[in-house]
Amino acid sequence: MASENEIILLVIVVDVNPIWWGQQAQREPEFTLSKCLDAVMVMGNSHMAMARTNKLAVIASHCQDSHFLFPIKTWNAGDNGDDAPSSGDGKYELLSAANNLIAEEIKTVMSKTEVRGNSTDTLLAGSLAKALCYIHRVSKELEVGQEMKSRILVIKAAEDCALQYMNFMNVIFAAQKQNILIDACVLDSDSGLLQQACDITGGLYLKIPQKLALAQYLLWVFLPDSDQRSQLVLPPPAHVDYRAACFCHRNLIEIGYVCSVCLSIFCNFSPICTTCETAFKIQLPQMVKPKKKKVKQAM
Amino acid sequence: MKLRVQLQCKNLHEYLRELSPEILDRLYNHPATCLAVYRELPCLAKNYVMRMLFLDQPLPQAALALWVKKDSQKDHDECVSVLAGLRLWHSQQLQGGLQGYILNPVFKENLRIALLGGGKAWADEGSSLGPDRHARDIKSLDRYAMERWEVILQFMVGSPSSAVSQDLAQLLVQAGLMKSEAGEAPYITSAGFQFLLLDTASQLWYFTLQYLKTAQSRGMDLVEILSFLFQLSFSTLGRDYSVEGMSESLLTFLQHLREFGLVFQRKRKSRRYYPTRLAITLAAGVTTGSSTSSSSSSNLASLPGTGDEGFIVVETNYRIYAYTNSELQIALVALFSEMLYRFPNVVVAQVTRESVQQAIANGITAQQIIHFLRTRAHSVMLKQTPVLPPAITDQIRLWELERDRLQFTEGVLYNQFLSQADFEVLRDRAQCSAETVCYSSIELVVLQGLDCLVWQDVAHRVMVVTPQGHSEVKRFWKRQKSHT
Amino acid sequence: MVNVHKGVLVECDPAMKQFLLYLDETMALGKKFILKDLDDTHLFILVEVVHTLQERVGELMDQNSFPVTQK
Amino acid sequence: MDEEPERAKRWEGGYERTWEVLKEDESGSLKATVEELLFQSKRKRVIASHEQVRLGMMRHLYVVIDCSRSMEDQDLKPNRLTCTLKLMEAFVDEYFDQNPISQVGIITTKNKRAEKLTELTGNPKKHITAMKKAVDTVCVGEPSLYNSLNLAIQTLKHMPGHTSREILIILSSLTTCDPANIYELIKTLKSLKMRVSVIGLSAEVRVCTLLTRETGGAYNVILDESHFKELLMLHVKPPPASSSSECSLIRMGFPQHSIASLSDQDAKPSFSMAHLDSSNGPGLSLGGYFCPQCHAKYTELPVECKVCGLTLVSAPHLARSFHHLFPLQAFIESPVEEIQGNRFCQACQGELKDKSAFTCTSCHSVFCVECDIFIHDILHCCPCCIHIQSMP
Repeated sequence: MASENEIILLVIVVDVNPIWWGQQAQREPEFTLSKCLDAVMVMGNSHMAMARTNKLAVIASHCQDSHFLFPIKTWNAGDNGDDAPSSGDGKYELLSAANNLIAEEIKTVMSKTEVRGNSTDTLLAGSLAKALCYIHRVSKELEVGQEMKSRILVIKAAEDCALQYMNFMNVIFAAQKQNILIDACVLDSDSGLLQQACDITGGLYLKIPQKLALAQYLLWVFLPDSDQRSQLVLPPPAHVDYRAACFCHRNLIEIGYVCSVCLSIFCNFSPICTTCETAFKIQLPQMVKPKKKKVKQAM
Repeated sequence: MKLRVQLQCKNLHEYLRELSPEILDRLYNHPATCLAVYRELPCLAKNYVMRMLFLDQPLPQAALALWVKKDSQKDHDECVSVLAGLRLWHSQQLQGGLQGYILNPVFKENLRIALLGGGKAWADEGSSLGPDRHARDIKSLDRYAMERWEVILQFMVGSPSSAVSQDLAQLLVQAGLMKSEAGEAPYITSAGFQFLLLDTASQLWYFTLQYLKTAQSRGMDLVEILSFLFQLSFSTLGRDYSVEGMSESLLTFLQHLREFGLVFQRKRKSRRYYPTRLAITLAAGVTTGSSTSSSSSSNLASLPGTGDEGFIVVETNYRIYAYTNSELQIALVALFSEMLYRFPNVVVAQVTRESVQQAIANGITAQQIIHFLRTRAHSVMLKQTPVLPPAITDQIRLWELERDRLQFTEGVLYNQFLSQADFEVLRDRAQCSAETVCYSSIELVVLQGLDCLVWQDVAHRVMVVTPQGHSEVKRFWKRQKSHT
Repeated sequence: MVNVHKGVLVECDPAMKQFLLYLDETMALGKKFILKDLDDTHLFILVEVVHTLQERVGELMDQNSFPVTQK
Repeated sequence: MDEEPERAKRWEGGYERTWEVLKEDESGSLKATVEELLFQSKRKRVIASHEQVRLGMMRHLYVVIDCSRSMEDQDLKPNRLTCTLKLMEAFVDEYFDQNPISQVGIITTKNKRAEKLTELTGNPKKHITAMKKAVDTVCVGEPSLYNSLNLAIQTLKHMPGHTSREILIILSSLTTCDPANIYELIKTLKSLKMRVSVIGLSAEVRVCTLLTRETGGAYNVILDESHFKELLMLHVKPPPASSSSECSLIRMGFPQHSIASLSDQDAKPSFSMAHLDSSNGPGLSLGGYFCPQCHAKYTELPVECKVCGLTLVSAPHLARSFHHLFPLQAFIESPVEEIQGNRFCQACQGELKDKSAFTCTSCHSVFCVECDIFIHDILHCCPCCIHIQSMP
């Protein structure tokens, strides 16, 4: 049984890109953003119900901003006596307080944030970065003798944003360094970035075949923490595409040329690096090197 | 022939498992109990419950077994037995003759309510009464709870200044923590000493268990008060609740809780009450309940604001520095150590062989002393691993072992058998072995009673059986001899 | 013929057993109390001496201990 | 004896200042100064973000470890050698974490000779096992600076010109036994553009000063174990590339990992090329990375293909070093009182409790001290700029 000193922090990052969800509502009127958030709340409640020490945070990832839905800055467990009348039903008070807050906040986010442009890509990297900062802070605030395990669950709807690549990678490596798992539950199209994130940090990646059953997928696959995952049979690791995209045409390539100065990747040889403007020395075919090495070793 | 009585503190599961199925089923009628029971399940079982929470059909057992990897099969079996033991899972025949499991429908319904809402509210909120003019803040509630609880502990150590109600004193006696001889004031027992050294959360839970034991004899409904207790433990600190709609026996119970410091009620007839931190941490004691083991250092069990924050520093030179001015805590430290100096905010004591032996003679175990020191260790101590210097913990254990170098078992010795065959026949009878199962069922009943072999030496044909089994073995032997 | 004795089975370490044998031999408790010497770690003794025996062991341990702390 | 309090011994001087730092405030409390000290120690970090300097991202580094008699000194616990090797393990791990496409080799020197402990490779496991074994080496004789440098040059001079060629010497002895004129060798090093850095464990030595100055390296002498670690970790960051170093486009392969186990019925286990040279280890495996040029199989990346010589990496390997190339600008520190609006950190949502807050220069978001350090040391990107950057 989990010891009382172990805190499990789950940060759920929900993609709330209004354009994507708007299109989704037209495609599939039975699965809307509010359905998705219901599923998230079920997941969050289940997580918090599991143990007294479990903690939860929910971040909404909008197309220009990421917003903490729970806990918000001014919220403090215990002092919601006046402003949050409980739902008046049989729900555990702490859970209903959290759910009310999430519902309240998402309304504010969706109504206040204006949508500029019509990009359907969401800035997950920013939300993940904030999630990492939040986890970092919580881990600093622990009492002596307490330990914390944290993981991030991304619920992803919209497309990947190719421009984010570098930031996304930075976030992934930071998570890996801090031993934070990144799980991804993908609603629509596969995301190469998240596949890499899950593979590198040891999290689970799942593209769900049926959106309507989101809550059930979350409970089955993503609720168990890392200890129980080692015991349970879960979906096999996704096939991760580690091919690089060249900087010039964004094609996926198997063999490419890398600038020795800035590590930019190109699909064709060019005399000048377009990123750092270095002029290259034309090199002889590099077959010479390994041969020499072999000879030396033989001697 | 154990000379000491170890304080037995069951955890929630052990307690629930002893209840009858009907009571269990009725218990699951309240979301709070479901949530409390759920929290205490093994982690894997929690996930099983979650997976089945929204399923309406039973799942075949074979499918369930595939949920876990092969090498964790043992954990799986354990989970299944826990879930079945608590009647959370019902096994059901599937179409096609397969055996399947389904979640207890009442439990499922109520856990869903606890998680997702619906159903009717647990308790009337104080809000229906309008704002309280004498509202209490969390700090004063903490202070109140701590005062009340300390009074009980003070009473136990016989401090003259503290008095408790007749009811409570009687309860302490019934719980075996105190003894009273006709007309005299009750005095503490060895179980009581052990009780004092537990951390507050475990104390509470132990006490609650004892209370529940006697509840039925007081004409209270076990299910009702248990549900109320769990409901209390899931309520919000600093919030008022109304007594509206509570039954007469529940109101009596509330008065008891008020005396323990679990709830605050301004006046006996007041229509509202505030749960205190003690009530809310009750569930924490549920986990640490069975743990006299040192593994659960349960930092969280030390309730902030209830004087349970760490205050003890133990040094390798056997000195204890207790930064407290609570008479009670000092008395507790003095149970197993010699006082050296006393200052306004700190006492210095020393653990010696004599003082520990004295404590052990009082019925306190080394484990309990170590647990006491650990759970009350100063935050400076908590930073090091292990928290207590191993030299001290080892020595305390060694001092205890000193007294345990002899182990006595009462028994009856059989020797001078004439043949090896005779010896073996008798020994096999005394030993309840698996082979006996193949005998006829009538004989099986007889044989089961003969699990009484204490010791044997085949080479010298000597065996020792328990006194209880002796007459049975003797009779068997007489019968055996008359046959041959 | 099978012989039957009532008593107490004592389990202890070999060193302790030697001490018990010594007590028995020197009649330290006023009488012989060992009914049967079973093996290195087991003895079978009279019921009534159990308490005195424990006291004696306690005394022995007291003699063999020295204060680990200084005041 | 002359009892003059002010004429304390010189070596006592260092201790006096420790309490002079603490100053009482009006009420006689030390709290304020102690908090200030704590705050300063929090803030302390190496601010050395170079401004768009070209860095040598592909590094070939030889670490020379002195194994002479003097390594048995016990001023570092338990002795110099064990301590050095322990720190080196951490160094190797960190080095490959930060420089994924670089290589390291280890040379030991004792008894006037130099020996290769490990060849130049990009596999951290090899180095770490070799160093674990090396803990039991007997430290004898004198080191030889000349021989070790010479050994390193033999390999490094064949490395392509676009890579950064470095030697790091951990020198414990104050003497060296050289078979020829070391100044000649220093000239050779200089002409080959090899950078030599030295970490001294005992005291500064003239020849090392010269060596490092001529080749553009750094020379430091350690104070204690934590300082040693700090100095070692300074070499984890890629050094600025010398302006004259060549630049070129390097051909690299980005192999895909194929699992080919469950889906493919007739998948056969095959040997990985990486296991050819090591006699032990599991030879057969199902999945692996296949060289896009010659289809040789490898189980780990990065690696240089043994058949066709193509460098095989995965895209994240390259991405790992991006933050060296595009470092995050330092945030501006300002007193917390000057912050308008609500005082919450934009990243962690915590209240700004310390007396300083930090503002990002490009997006003007405000962060707390903890987040500032976290963002610069680990995250390497501003959580708020991400949102603005990618706006079209």
